[in-house]
Amino acid sequence: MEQRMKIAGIGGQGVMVTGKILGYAASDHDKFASFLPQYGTQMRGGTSSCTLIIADEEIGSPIVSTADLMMIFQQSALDTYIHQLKSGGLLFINSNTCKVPERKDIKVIALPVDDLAKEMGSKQVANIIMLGAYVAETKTFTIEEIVHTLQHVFETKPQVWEINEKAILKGVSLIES
Amino acid sequence: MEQRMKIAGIGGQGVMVTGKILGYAASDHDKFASFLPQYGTQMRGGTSSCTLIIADEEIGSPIVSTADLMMIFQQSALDTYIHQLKSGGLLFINSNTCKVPERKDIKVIALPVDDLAKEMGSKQVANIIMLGAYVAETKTFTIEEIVHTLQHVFETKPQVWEINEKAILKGVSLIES
Amino acid sequence: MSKLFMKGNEAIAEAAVRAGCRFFAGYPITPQNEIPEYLSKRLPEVGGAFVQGESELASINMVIGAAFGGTRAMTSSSGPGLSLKSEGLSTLAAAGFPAVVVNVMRGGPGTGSISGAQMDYLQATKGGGHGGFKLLVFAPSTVQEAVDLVYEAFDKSWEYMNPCLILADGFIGSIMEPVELPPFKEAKRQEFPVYTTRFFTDKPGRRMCATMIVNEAEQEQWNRVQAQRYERIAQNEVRAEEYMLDDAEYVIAAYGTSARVAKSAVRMLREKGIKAGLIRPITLWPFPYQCFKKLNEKQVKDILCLELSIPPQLIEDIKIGIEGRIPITAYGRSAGMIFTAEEVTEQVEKLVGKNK
Amino acid sequence: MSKLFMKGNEAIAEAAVRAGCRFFAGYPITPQNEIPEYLSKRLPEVGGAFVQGESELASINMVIGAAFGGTRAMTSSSGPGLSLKSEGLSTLAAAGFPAVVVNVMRGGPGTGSISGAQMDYLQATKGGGHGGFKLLVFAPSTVQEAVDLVYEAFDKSWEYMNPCLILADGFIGSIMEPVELPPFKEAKRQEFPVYTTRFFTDKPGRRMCATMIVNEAEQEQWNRVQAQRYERIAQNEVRAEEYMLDDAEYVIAAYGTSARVAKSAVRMLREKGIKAGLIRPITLWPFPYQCFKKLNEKQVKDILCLELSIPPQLIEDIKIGIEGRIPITAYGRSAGMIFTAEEVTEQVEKLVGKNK
Amino acid sequence: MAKIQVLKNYCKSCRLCIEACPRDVLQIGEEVNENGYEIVEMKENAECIGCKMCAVMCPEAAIEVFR
Amino acid sequence: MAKIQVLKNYCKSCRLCIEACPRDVLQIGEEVNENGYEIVEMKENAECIGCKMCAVMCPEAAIEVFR
Amino acid sequence: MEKIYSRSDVLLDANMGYCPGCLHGVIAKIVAEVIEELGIRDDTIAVLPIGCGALISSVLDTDAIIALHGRAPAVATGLKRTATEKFIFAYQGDGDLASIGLAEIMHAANRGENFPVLFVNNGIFGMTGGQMAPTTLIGQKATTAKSGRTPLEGYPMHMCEIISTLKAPVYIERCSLDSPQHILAAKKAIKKAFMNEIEGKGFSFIELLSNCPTNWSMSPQKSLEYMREHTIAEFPLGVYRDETAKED
Amino acid sequence: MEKIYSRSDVLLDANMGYCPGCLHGVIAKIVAEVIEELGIRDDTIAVLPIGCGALISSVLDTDAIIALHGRAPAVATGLKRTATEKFIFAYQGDGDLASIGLAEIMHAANRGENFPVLFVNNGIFGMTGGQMAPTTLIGQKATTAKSGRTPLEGYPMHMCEIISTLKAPVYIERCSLDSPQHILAAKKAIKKAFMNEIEGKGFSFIELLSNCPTNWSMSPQKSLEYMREHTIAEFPLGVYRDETAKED
Ligand SMILES: Cc1ncc(C[n+]2csc(CCOP(=O)(O)OP(=O)(O)O)c2C)c(N)n1
Ligand SMILES: Cc1ncc(C[n+]2csc(CCOP(=O)(O)OP(=O)(O)O)c2C)c(N)n1
Ligand code: SF4
Ligand code: SF4
Ligand code: SF4
Ligand code: SF4
Ligand code: SF4
Ligand code: SF4
Ligand SMILES: [Mg+2]
Ligand SMILES: [Mg+2]
Repeated sequence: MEQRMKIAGIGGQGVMVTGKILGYAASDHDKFASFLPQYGTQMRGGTSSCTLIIADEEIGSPIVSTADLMMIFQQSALDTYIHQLKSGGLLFINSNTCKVPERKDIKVIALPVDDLAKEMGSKQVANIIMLGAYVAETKTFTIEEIVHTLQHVFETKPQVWEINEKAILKGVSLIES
Repeated sequence: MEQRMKIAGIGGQGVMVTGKILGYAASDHDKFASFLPQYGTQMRGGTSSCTLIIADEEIGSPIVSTADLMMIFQQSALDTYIHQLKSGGLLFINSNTCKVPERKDIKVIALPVDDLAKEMGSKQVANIIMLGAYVAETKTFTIEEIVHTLQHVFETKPQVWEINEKAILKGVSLIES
Repeated sequence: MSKLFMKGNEAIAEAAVRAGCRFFAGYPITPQNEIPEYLSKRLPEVGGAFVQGESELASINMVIGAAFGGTRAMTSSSGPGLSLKSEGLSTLAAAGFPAVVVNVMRGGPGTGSISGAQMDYLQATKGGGHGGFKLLVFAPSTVQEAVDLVYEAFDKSWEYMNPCLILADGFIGSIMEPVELPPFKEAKRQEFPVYTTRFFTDKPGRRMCATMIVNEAEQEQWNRVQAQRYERIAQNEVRAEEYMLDDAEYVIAAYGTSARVAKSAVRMLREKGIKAGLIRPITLWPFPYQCFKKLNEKQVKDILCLELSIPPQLIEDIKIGIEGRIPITAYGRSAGMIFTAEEVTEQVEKLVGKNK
Repeated sequence: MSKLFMKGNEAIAEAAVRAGCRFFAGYPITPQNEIPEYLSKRLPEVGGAFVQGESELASINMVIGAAFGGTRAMTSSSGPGLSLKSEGLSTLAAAGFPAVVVNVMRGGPGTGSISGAQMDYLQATKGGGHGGFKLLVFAPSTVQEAVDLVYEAFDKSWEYMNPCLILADGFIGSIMEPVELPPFKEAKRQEFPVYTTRFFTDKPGRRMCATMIVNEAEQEQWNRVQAQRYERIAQNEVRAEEYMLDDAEYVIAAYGTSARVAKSAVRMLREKGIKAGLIRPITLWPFPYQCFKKLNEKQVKDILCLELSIPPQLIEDIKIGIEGRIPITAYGRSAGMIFTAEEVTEQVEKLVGKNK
Repeated sequence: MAKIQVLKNYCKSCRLCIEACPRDVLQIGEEVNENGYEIVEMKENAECIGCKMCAVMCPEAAIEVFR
Repeated sequence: MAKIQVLKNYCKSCRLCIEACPRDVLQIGEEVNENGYEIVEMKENAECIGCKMCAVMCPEAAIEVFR
Repeated sequence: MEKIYSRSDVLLDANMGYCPGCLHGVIAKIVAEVIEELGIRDDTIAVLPIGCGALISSVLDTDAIIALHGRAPAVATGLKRTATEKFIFAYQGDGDLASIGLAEIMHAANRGENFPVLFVNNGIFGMTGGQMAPTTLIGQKATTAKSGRTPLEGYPMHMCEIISTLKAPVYIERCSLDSPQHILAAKKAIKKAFMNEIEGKGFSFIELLSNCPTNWSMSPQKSLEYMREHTIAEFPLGVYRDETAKED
Repeated sequence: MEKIYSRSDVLLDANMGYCPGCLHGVIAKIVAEVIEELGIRDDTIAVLPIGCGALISSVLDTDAIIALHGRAPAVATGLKRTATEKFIFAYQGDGDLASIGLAEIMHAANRGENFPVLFVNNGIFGMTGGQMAPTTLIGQKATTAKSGRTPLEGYPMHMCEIISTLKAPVYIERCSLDSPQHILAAKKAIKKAFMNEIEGKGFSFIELLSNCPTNWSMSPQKSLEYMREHTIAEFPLGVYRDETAKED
């Protein structure tokens, strides 16, 4: 198994965190993983993106030019990267900010994660909801596994653990329901 | 013609000046020349030596390991360098400070240049007297040529020109007489 | 032992601490800032000292001081900073001091771009300073390898009494990967005998380091001692990874991040039925010439020298290894631009086309 | 025109003035001190400016400033000073600025000995700084040649918009020889178009130099432009002297002062009936590989790489040129110790013995 | 009576002009410029005195003042 | 009564001790050391007071003082 | 209505590269205004630092060269000594000037080079992401001094005071950019410094207390408050030397 | 008779490498005496400069490292921060300290590193043959200022005064070596500076006015007269700071 993915959005949407959590999860569960952040050429602002590769074997190129999977939080990012998603690839989009693209050769999962997050009381967990959906859809990890990793990640911030746990389960439920 | 020579003594004996004057003379009269000063490993004091090569053709190695000719002003320098004089070579020594070496395969010209210089009223022209002897003996330059070059060298010091001219002629006379 | 998911720079820093590094001095420069940042907090925790040097120059000289005192010491920087350290590097080598220096390469020349690149190969392996010295140069291609090589570099630098350079690229520095960290080594200060002007004049007792040598014969003698040291390293420390070379007709030569892209490309090429292989130098000096010398020119049709550098640099050593027996083609990107496996595949396919 | 009997360093300085150099900044270091000393007096006489920089670093950066302003500018130093200038050298090359830099080599590494040597070959020709740039490197072997090459270096640096390095050795710097000085060139300041970040974004008008490039694609594009510049120099500027090669069975490769000793040795060997010859690279970069490529391995039995360096450095380029066809043996002295023609003759005779 | 004009695409919504205005007539508006920043604007019925403090303070040279 | 002793091979004949001596009891002697320098010595019948000024001044640490 | 404050013509139609609320932008603005007022746009060459200050090159419509990190005074020296008719000014951050480039600024000042240096003291390495600068306050946090600077890392360096020990400089002033009043005073100081060069009077040094909202992890507004409360307290504003005044 | 002044045991049986009459030798002598008196010979590491001062290594019987030109304070920092039990002192000439190494000395002083620096101000680059130093007097000749230094090359830099602008140093004094009285005072200052390190008090800076008969082209005696007449006039002797005194 080698899953090459790209995660993108704009600053503040938790793009990097999402990628890192998946990396932690892979690392925790004895998979190979490679996370590479990309910063815009300008120092601040602009799009934010990262690539993440999860694999059972040692990873060759850490560069993702053709992605198996994408997770996109903003239309501008979608516009930039959609052509890099391989035919047959899987696309997660934040439907609050992105339009479903016209490509017919891919599977699109569009979720209004901004709205859902707001409903849950914290704008900031939109990316975690998406993560839940990802796990449920791809089964790269079990729900327990990702929850376990998240627990680690939020070890030092117990005050936000609860809402993040809720968010991940919310994401899972969106797919499983 | 290629004349590879070494000039040596201790600081203050005009070793470098002697070498340079010969270099100027060669340069003035369209010969090739190469002058390389050697300073002791310690910054001040100690022996002072230089090598000078005069040739009709372009000069290869500027390093003199086997000299055709030597001009030595001090015993310590003589001890250091005598073995580098080739068999059949020509050795000028200041007999006030140096003993005639035992080598039989060389020609030695020993001149009491210190005494002669003192007699002329300036300790400092000992090396110039030696220079006169050198020119007379080797005929590398004519007397006129070396005088001409010296005139240039002392252009900015007219006050010492006269005694230097006398010294060179003195040296010449030592050989020619 | 469970793995940690760490950023290359931080993993390098932690590996150094575990290898017994107890002194670090460095000056900020992207893309390696996490190394000093991490160590500014970490070193005091383990009883070590961190100094943000007022410059790269000051930093390497602080390392010289710490090394003289017998402490395992490190500095890190990127391109321009390495240039500023080059007098110090020459001096570390001249003195025969152990120390580890990290270069997380960015775009260049000049101030250049802050993104990852491999523009400092020749500086690292040939003339990264005056005087003809050599550094033992390790080039990791994964975060795990960076950790392992940094860990080992300290021992190697002490074994040979010669500074080691970790030549990483900005991608290795900023990528996060799972790593297994090595155990903590005892970090005892250890005074070593110092090369000295008194070394030759045989007055023992005092430790006296002078790379300023007044006596020419002594300096020459010391140059010979150094040359022998380099011979020894060249004999014992060459390392490379050879990948699918047995039947390879097209061999990619690449190190660091480029080699990873190359590896993916080799796999893709094999899938397409093209017999591709890879030579990945792990030590850049001493260079694995042997890997190239033993390539069979009847089998290997072309070599692709793959580098994040324009103009190519690695190619010089490959030429020395190949001795004109096999054509070499260079393909490079630079300044943070990086080739994809597909792009590399295409380049090899071009060579295949050429050979038809 | 009559010749002057001049010391190498002073002749270099005067040649620069005649080539139109009107700015010099440098920091004292033996064995090149006569260059700044001479120019401190000479430059103001011709309306130029001399600054004793507070360091080598400051000096090269002053030269960068003067060059940007369109003035013919120079700096000089020796070994350790060149290391300190390496970031600046990289930047001069990165910016595409014309300037002349002189290295009068001494013993190394580290502070080393102040006597003449040839320890900085690899620094000069390969990685004398980060970022993979190249300098056009001239290596004079007589004072006259030093004068001629310095004189030309200014023009070449302007022709290619690339800094030139004069790689002299301490012997060339301190030797006195008759020289014919070239005529005075007009020394007009001349603003040249500057590579700029705005260069690519096509906003003309202002002269704007930034070797710090934020846009990766632009930086890569500029790297390509630079690589082409290097190609052009490599094609047009290679120079070497070939001496008695026609029937040579033993070829000495040497530059600078070493080459002069070698020439004497070749003559001595010929007298002994040994067919010796000499290849003397005059440009060290671009290197005259061709001279070595065209040697006939059926005729030439051995190559002696002769250098005032331990370990050998020149040998790397000779290897690239020879491609394994002819054995290469290195013979070096260092730190002010210099081989005599007899010594070199002996070395070649050893090779002859080996081939019997 | 005076007024200011914000050069919209320069504004980075840093609020320093707001703080600098002695008359408190500025506020962050709803409008977003091409760089994604919410542009500063004058409050309605604001009594600008043309003192230029906002313009002097603005790090983006994004304010021009009229009287 | 005091006296000085010159450690002969260290002396470089710089004369600074001579200048430093308040009693003017020192002079350059005839004797030359192994480095070729004429060694400082006490004048005959000199009245050294053991003030150590010469030793303090000597850049070669070539003077020892006795009383 | 009449326009009584307009964006200077010497600014290009481009965004400043700075973070929102960064006072580097204010400097760019007032420097442009001074250049416009003095009518020296076409003669000006800005010698810029490595550091966020380099980004002024994206908006300032003059010739410019970005010097190597810390070496702007050396580059400016080589330039001004040869291109004497040009108007040169150097611009440096506190990492650039007071850390890596301390020798260069001191020596340019000591030689009394005929150009002004604008020294932007924001107490941090901005461009590289918030490491400690020589001017970081005791207790102030930085990525290489995570619990705040302690004396072990040294005390904040006072460049105006240090430069004032040298004889050659003719004009030394420390200004702040935390308020419109201070900005206007800073502009006046910059103009005077620029005039000094034009009149051949010699070296001027203007320290400009600034902020770095991004790496101070503060809103722009908060950063100004921090400046008023802490930065200015540590670095007293005022004229440290004015030899030119004496002549008038 | 009793020996009341003897050559220090901490000096090897070797000649000083200096020219006749060079006051570097006096420093070597008094440093050796102080080390002997404090009983720290086996703990001492001398961090030496590139410059004539390096030659002290041929006579001083302690561990030593010759730093790169200008970098002694950095080397000493790395050493003292790690080998805390050692006694470290740095020794630097005026080219070394005030020219190429100005940033390093300033920052070591600013960090208040716990070692003393002995700064030998002889107004010239001695070792390289007489080029201008930052401390060369106006009018004084040098091989790179053949008609004497002019203000165009800058004014003599006053290092004690400059270092005094920094907060951390605990002890700053300028001494001279032109007479036995001044030498004794200098020795006292050096001893105090060494004690400061031993007692963990921090950074001390001792400037020692010296000569260079060779490159000043003067007899040793004349060089002392020159010092008295010109050097001391430019560089006032005295204690510039003594925080340690306050504590007593
Ligand atoms: C030789 C070198 N060292 C380090 C760097 C990395 N670097 C870039 S900017 C900078 C410091 C910026 O801080 P400052 O000068 O205070 O400017 P600011 O961004 O705060 O305005 C550093 C260390 C570099 N580019 N070159
Ligand atoms: C990097 C470097 N630059 C220059 C030199 C040459 N150099 C050796 S000593 C010296 C200056 C010596 O002057 P100073 O520091 O005043 O000491 P002094 O000899 O006068 O005591 C210089 C420039 C060097 N060795 N290394
Ligand atoms: S000009 Fe003055 S009153 Fe008007 S908005 Fe600006 S600051 Fe406020
Ligand atoms: S100060 Fe300028 S950039 Fe900031 S909010 Fe006001 S107008 Fe916008
Ligand atoms: S001890 Fe005093 S009196 Fe005696 S010789 Fe020395 S200086 Fe003169
Ligand atoms: S001071 Fe010392 S070296 Fe000088 S003359 Fe007197 S004894 Fe000799
Ligand atoms: S990082 Fe700091 S100094 Fe740099 S632009 Fe942003 S706020 Fe300004
Ligand atoms: S050159 Fe000057 S400083 Fe150096 S030893 Fe000689 S007199 Fe002393
Ligand atoms: Mg800053
Ligand atoms: Mg000095």
